Amino acid sequence: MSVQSQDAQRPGFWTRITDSDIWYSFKRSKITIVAAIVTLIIFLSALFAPLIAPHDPFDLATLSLLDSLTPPAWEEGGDPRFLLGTDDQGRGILSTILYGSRISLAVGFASVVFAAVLGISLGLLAGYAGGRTDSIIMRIADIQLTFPAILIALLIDGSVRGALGGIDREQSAFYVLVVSIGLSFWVQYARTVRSSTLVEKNKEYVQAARLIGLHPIKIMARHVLPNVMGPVLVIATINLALAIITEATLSFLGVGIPPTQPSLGTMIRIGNDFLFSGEWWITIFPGITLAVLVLAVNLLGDWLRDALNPRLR
Amino acid sequence: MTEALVSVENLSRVFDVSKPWLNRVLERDEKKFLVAVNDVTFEIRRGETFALVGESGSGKSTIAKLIVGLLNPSDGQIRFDGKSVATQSSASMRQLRSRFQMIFQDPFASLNPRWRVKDIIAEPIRTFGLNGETVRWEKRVDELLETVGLSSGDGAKFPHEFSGGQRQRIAIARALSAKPEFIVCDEPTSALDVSVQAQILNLMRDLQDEFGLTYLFISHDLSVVRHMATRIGVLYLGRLVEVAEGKTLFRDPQHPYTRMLLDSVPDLEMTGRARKMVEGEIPNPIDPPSGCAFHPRCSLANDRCRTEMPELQPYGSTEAACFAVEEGRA
Amino acid sequence: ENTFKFAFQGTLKSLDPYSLNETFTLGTLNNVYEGLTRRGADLQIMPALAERWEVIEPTRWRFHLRKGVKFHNGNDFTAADVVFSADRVRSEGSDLKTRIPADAKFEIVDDHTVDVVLTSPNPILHFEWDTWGIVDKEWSEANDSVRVTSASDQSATTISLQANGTGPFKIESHDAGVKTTFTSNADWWDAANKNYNVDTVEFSTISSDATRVAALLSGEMDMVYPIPVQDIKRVNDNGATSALTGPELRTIFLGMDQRRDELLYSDVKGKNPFKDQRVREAFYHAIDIEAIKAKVMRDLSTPSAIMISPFMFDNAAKISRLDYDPDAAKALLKEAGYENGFEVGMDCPNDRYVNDEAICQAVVAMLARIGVKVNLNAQPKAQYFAKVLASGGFDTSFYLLGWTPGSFDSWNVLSNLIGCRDDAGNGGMFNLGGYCNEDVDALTAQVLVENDPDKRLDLITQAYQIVAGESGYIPLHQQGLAWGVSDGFKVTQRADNTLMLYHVNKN
Amino acid sequence: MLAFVIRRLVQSVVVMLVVSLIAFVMFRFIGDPVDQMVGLETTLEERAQLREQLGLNDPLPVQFWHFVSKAAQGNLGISYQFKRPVAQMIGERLPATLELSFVSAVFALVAGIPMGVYTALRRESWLSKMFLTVSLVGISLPTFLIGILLIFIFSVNLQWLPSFGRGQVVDLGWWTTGFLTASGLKALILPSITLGLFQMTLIMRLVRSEMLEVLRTDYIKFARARGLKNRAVHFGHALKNTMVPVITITGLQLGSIIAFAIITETVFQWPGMGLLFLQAVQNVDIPIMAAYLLLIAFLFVVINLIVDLLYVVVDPRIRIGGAEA
Amino acid sequence: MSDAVLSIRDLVVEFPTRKGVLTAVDRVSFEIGRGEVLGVVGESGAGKSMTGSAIIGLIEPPGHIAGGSIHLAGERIDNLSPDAMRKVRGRRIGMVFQDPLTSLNPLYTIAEQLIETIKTHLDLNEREARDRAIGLLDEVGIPAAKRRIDDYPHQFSGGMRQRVVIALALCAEPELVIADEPTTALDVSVQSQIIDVLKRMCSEHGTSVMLITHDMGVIAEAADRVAVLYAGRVAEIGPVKDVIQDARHPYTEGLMGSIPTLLHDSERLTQIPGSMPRLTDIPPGCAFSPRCPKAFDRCFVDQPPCLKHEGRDIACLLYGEGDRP
Ligand SMILES: Nc1ncnc2c1ncn2[C@@H]1O[C@H](COP(=O)(O)OP(=O)(O)OP(=O)(O)O)[C@@H](O)[C@H]1O
Ligand SMILES: Nc1ncnc2c1ncn2[C@@H]1O[C@H](COP(=O)(O)OP(=O)(O)OP(=O)(O)O)[C@@H](O)[C@H]1O
Ligand SMILES: [Mg+2]
Ligand SMILES: [Mg+2]
Repeated sequence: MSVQSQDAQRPGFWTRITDSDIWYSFKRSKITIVAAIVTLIIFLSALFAPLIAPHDPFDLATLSLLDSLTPPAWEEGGDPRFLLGTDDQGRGILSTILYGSRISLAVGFASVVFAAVLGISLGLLAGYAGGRTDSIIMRIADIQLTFPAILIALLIDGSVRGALGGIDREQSAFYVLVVSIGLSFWVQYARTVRSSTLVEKNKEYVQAARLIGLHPIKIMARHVLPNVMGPVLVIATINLALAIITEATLSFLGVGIPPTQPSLGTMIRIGNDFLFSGEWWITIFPGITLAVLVLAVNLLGDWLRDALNPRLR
Repeated sequence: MTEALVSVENLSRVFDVSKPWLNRVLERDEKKFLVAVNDVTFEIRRGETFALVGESGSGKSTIAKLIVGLLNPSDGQIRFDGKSVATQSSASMRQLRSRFQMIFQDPFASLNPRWRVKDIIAEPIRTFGLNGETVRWEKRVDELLETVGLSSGDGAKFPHEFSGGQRQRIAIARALSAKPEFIVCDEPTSALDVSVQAQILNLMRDLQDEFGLTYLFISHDLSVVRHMATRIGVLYLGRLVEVAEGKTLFRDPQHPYTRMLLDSVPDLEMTGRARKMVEGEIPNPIDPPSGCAFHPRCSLANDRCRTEMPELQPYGSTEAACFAVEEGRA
Repeated sequence: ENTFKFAFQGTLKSLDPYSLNETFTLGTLNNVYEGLTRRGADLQIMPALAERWEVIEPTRWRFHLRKGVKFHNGNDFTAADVVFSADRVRSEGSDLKTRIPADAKFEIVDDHTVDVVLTSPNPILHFEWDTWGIVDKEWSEANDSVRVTSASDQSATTISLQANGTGPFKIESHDAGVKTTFTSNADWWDAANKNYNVDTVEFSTISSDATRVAALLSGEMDMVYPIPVQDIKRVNDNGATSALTGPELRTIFLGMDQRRDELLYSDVKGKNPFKDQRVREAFYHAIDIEAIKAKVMRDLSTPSAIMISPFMFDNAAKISRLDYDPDAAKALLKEAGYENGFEVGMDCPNDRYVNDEAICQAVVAMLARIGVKVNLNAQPKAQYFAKVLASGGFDTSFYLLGWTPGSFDSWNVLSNLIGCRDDAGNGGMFNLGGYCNEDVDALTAQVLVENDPDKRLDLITQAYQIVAGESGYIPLHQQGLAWGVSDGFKVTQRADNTLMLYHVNKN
Repeated sequence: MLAFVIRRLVQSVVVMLVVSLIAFVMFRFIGDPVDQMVGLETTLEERAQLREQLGLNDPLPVQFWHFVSKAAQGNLGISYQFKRPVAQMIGERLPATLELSFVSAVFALVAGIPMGVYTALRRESWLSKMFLTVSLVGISLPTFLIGILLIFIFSVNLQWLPSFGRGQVVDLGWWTTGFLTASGLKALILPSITLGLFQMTLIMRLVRSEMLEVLRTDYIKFARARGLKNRAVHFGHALKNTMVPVITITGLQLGSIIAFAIITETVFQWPGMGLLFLQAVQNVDIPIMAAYLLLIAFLFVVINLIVDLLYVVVDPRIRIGGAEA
Repeated sequence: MSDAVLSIRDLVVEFPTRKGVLTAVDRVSFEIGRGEVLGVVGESGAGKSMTGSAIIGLIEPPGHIAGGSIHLAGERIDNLSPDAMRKVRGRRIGMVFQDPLTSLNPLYTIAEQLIETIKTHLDLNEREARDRAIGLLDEVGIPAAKRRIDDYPHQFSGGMRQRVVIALALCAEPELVIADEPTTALDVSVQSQIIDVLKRMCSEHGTSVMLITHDMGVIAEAADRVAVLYAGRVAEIGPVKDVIQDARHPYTEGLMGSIPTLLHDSERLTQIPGSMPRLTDIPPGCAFSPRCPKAFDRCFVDQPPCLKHEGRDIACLLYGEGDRP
């Protein structure tokens, strides 16, 4: 049963987008456009970091301790090889920012996806099944809420290290972060999806689907799910920003990405040690990048929230 | 025209609206039940339009959902073409399901906004996999679209690109796609403008003639009901208070509630009857009045009405559940 | 009324002087509880509550106690207190049991004389005696504090919350983990030679480096320690503060698992590359200690060729480091059959030693240059020690560790770090990599009982030379001390990183 | 009403049991407390003995049962590091955290609500746009960075405000407060701004969007159509209705303020529970960790309860209709 | 003109949208005499509510009055300052909205809402305002008004709430009440009660009514004259009986035919093909032309003016060049 699309006489995908209200409200908001461009730039440069970064800061063999703590190129003592200076291990700040945003974004995306998948499934199930299933899931959510992200991460990180002591830290840190951040976010998705599901499931199109005897899982997946995704998208965007910040915060508490392959947060943490000693560039540049990235994503989320909310139009 | 396609026997549906257990214990509350449909019996004959009227909350939609199986009855039976729906195996239930369909009230909520119209219309065909039609469903969708007065190219659009009337046409096309014999229409036009309502009502009649459909037509608008129905049942607080041929009901209403309804309807052409002021509002269905539920609003009520529950009794072709009628006080 | 406020990164956990064998706790409580001996500014052993002592037989030491000493509560200090304390130190729950041999007997000769009878000669018996302060028998008994507040205690004893010593400072109030206030003890026995002028001392814990430095710079604190080496300049440039730096006794070194037949964390299977001396030497050659000193330690370190500070070992100059020579390192690796290098996991604490994680990272990068891929696992000390110590089953292949011999003597190093051990940790308990050389062990045994200082030094030197010759360990450096002090105060820095409050003077 | 409170309480007990169970299972893996409790030179036998004495070798359910049964009697055990009753330590640290959280929450509310109202009422004004954008910056910087920057500016460079600690506190016997001394109050400023900034932004945005929605409701339109003064419409009708959802979310946020205090307390060396907890994690001080988690769960539950009760006070539909939350 | 309570001339309401300017109300003119009930009918989106909103000056931005004038008792009100307009609302023009469920603020008692409104417009003290409120509730038929006045809206049934809304609209004895679909959300049996109350109240107080609805039955019963709107424009205005029994404009004619009645049987309803155009793409010429069975060439080009014809205003080219009303 393949669903062919016969889009011949239909406006193409692109025209549909440019024709939509969202696009219109996007075009009208200058600050959103700027935010989108900034996000895009950071995304792309993170994605293509290996191509554009002056050197690979993760390749330890190329680092020289003697290059460390070089100020930005325009400062006295700067080195043209390192535009934004180097950190305490001789990594170029610029290259490290490029590679580091990659990690920050990866953690952000992965944890948001993890949280969203978990939260959406549970929320759908709770909302659609109702009754006991619903109350059990929602109670679990309540309990989850009493464990804020930081606590979860501290505990999970500690347990993982304790339990799997030997495993490769650089590998495990990523998953630990994703799981801990994801675990602390899913409730939001579950609650939102559940409440939209409660609304949607009483809508007549769902009844029409039930009427023809469609399996509940199919109804949830095909009918309800697409219609509850709007708010999810908004939460996801804002969570992405939050996840990136949380990662940074956890790095600050020492449970983040290890400094051999630093994320933006780890860079800031490392740089913190050098703030008073005058090597400000180690913290400031990643800090600015982080703030700009998060700000841009937040602005996008903000706009998306308003754009998708018909009542605010 | 006497063969019953759908027959509903002593149908009841109770909703548990009690507070949680702990509250009941502490507040010394009893379990509370809402009897949305109470011991309703009627039959719908093949090819006719049976209408249910009643005010909001009288149980019209609940009956509709019970009949199509979206809700399970608390008590009573529904027979479709002689077969009891409750006792069907899942395979024959599937068979049965394809024979009835439903059109909903809100044309904005009844179509999945994320699906293309053709997919919406085709869903029943594909689900039921009707006699090899799965393959040719696209052609069938085009046919259906044209049947309901849209153009075949509309299939590729999304519901939001249509007006309310057009959407209701799409919903009708979806209902027709599985070639049902029986369609339950729950207030299909109450969300539409009059000029569009006329189009839909006309369309439904045409389709009935063309495909020999049987309708259960639900509305609170008496004039629409009068226009569409062969026979009419009047509901009050979950009970059927009067069942009559369409014309008879309007010409010679028996039950005081029916009369009150007729009185209260503002009509283009003022009726000759002097309008009586209607009293009160529909009571809370959780604890309905004792005896005849209508007695608090009824000018003819006496002590018997307050204690005993009247049953439907035939009066000519009409059936009514009223002691006043029974006792000739009306 | 002079008040001195200082902050340290760690906390003063218990006031019971025997609860925890940890430098800061012991050092700080030393201001309150004094031992029979004490150490001066240069760490030399000096008389304290014992005026003098003599070895009257090889196994009998006699201690002549100081007269007229009073505890803070006014009780007299007598021989009974010493014996009580010696028993208490060795009792169940004490963390300082190693201070006195378990079979040593304390005998009261008179009120102010105590004999210690040993089962075998021990030239370094009193080396760590400054760290177990004498507690008041009477007071302890009256206050239900005879038993040591042990780690497993389920209720607090008075002595863990209040203090009653003989020292120059009394504890006025103690809010564990936050703030402790000391006041000067006017009745101190050594008041005549008193060399300090502060009356009140407030100690706070500030664990965040940046906040600690900020507190000094903003004048909220008169002294903070440690300060990150990179902030020394800032502290000096500030105008009202300056950094007090000096060598510390702790030696930082790298260790390698030479015991297992296959490394736990490596891509080399079936054999253990670290059993091959060439590999160990290659690692040694790969490390540019001067770069670490200059960049990571900001010159506040002393590269070291041995596992002990030259302070405590007079022949230090006789042993020198292998050169930094990456080419030689590569050649050695090739010779050993690892032309393309190999992969190994490294364990490293990240909150224990000065810039520990940065050192490890630098090492990782340096090894990368000779083709060895090191997977760094840097963790907080809690997890780190749980993993690499005996209790964790020596779960490491390559690690960074720091060591200060508590007795300030080489035997401690030889037995703890260099002595052979079995899998359960019997023997060289902190010899995490299980380096083992029978000859060295034999020398160590001799060192323990040799009373002649010159012979003893020679034995120690031989042992160190063997270890260095085999590259059994890769010593890195002695880390430096960095304290931040307000210009309003003068403090004396001791190489064991201990602040003695009777060395504090307000200008 | 009573039923509601009882149900809440039962739920709370369940929540706390589950929280402590989860926490307990995790502690198993967090590290070996014994290593932190003794000096490096302690022998293996002694360590093993200690472990036995602490009951760390008991099966998990047994340990858990011990903990729960003791906790139920108010005995949270003894801190491994400090050798002091945990209940007492927490009792000493609680005021610091609660005062900090309280001031932050007040700051977040007092600044957030008016800004939210303003931005909702004057959607197009440049000041609103500035509030919105600038507040985003507040949630785009990690808390610790904000804290450090504040210290850098106000303590180190300007030397206006203290960089750490609570300043002079007054001991009232059962509570130590920083509210009564100038230095205590000064010490509160930077940490509470650091902690409250994030919440302030959230509250402002929440108030704004709720307010915008409420302003579109029929009853607001009807209130205008009745000729009520703008002030009455905005503050009497719209704001009050806005408060219903705002209370819920703010309540939840208050809970996370307390949790987030960990970071702020670390940066400012604020002698509260968060700092205690972080040190406990570093030192595998299980009794403190367990007690802290329980306390957080308890606070969350209490806050939830208060929020629900507030809801009842604010919303007559719940109060009088007998409807259930 | 002088005796007209409300007189609207060429009213234009525009919404700038991204697809161009949407003219929601296009040159609508009508008058309401003292004590008269003018019914306004039309399909959804025809501009009925917008006309009402324009009169009380509550069009939501970016919508605005783009032309024409509104006079209330001879005084021009469409260009009043916001504050002056606020004083007109409620005081001189009352408003009743469609949904009684959402028209009342759920957080305030009926008394609070009534008294607030009364005190805003009349110079009464609390006591007097309360008495007046109780009187009003009595008048609109709330049993035991004295007792129920302190109840919250959710404690009333739909019909009762709509009575309260009417009481609120009549608080200050306005000259004109605009009732925007006051019965649509109610049950048939209650609907007639509400119409009855509205009619009674207005005739007793001599208030004029603009009754917006799409239910011709209600118009037939309650209105004196009826204005039929189509796509923002007036199609036909005339006395109710005439328009119903003898519609002139083809749209009105179709409309009347499409309504099923209780009396006559009809096999088929007259149906107007198609549906009302979106206001963003109204065809040139007569807006009804694409659906009109009688349309001729000019209809597709020239927009018909609204002209007086036998006591009615009709905007249709079929009715030639009458006098401009
Ligand atoms: N799932 C449910 N739970 C509890 N009560 C219900 C449920 N569904 C319907 N009811 C109640 O049953 C009664 C009948 O409802 P139903 O929807 O059948 O009325 P209706 O006649 O269709 O009204 P309307 O004209 O408003 O559609 C109402 O009082 C309603 O509140
Ligand atoms: N905020 C808005 N922005 C843009 N267009 C609007 C807005 N509000 C109303 N409109 C348009 O104005 C036109 C008139 O709307 P109005 O509400 O007056 O219709 P109505 O006749 O009252 O319809 P209904 O019977 O549905 O209440 C509609 O076509 C609508 O699309
Ligand atoms: Mg219904
Ligand atoms: Mg309207």
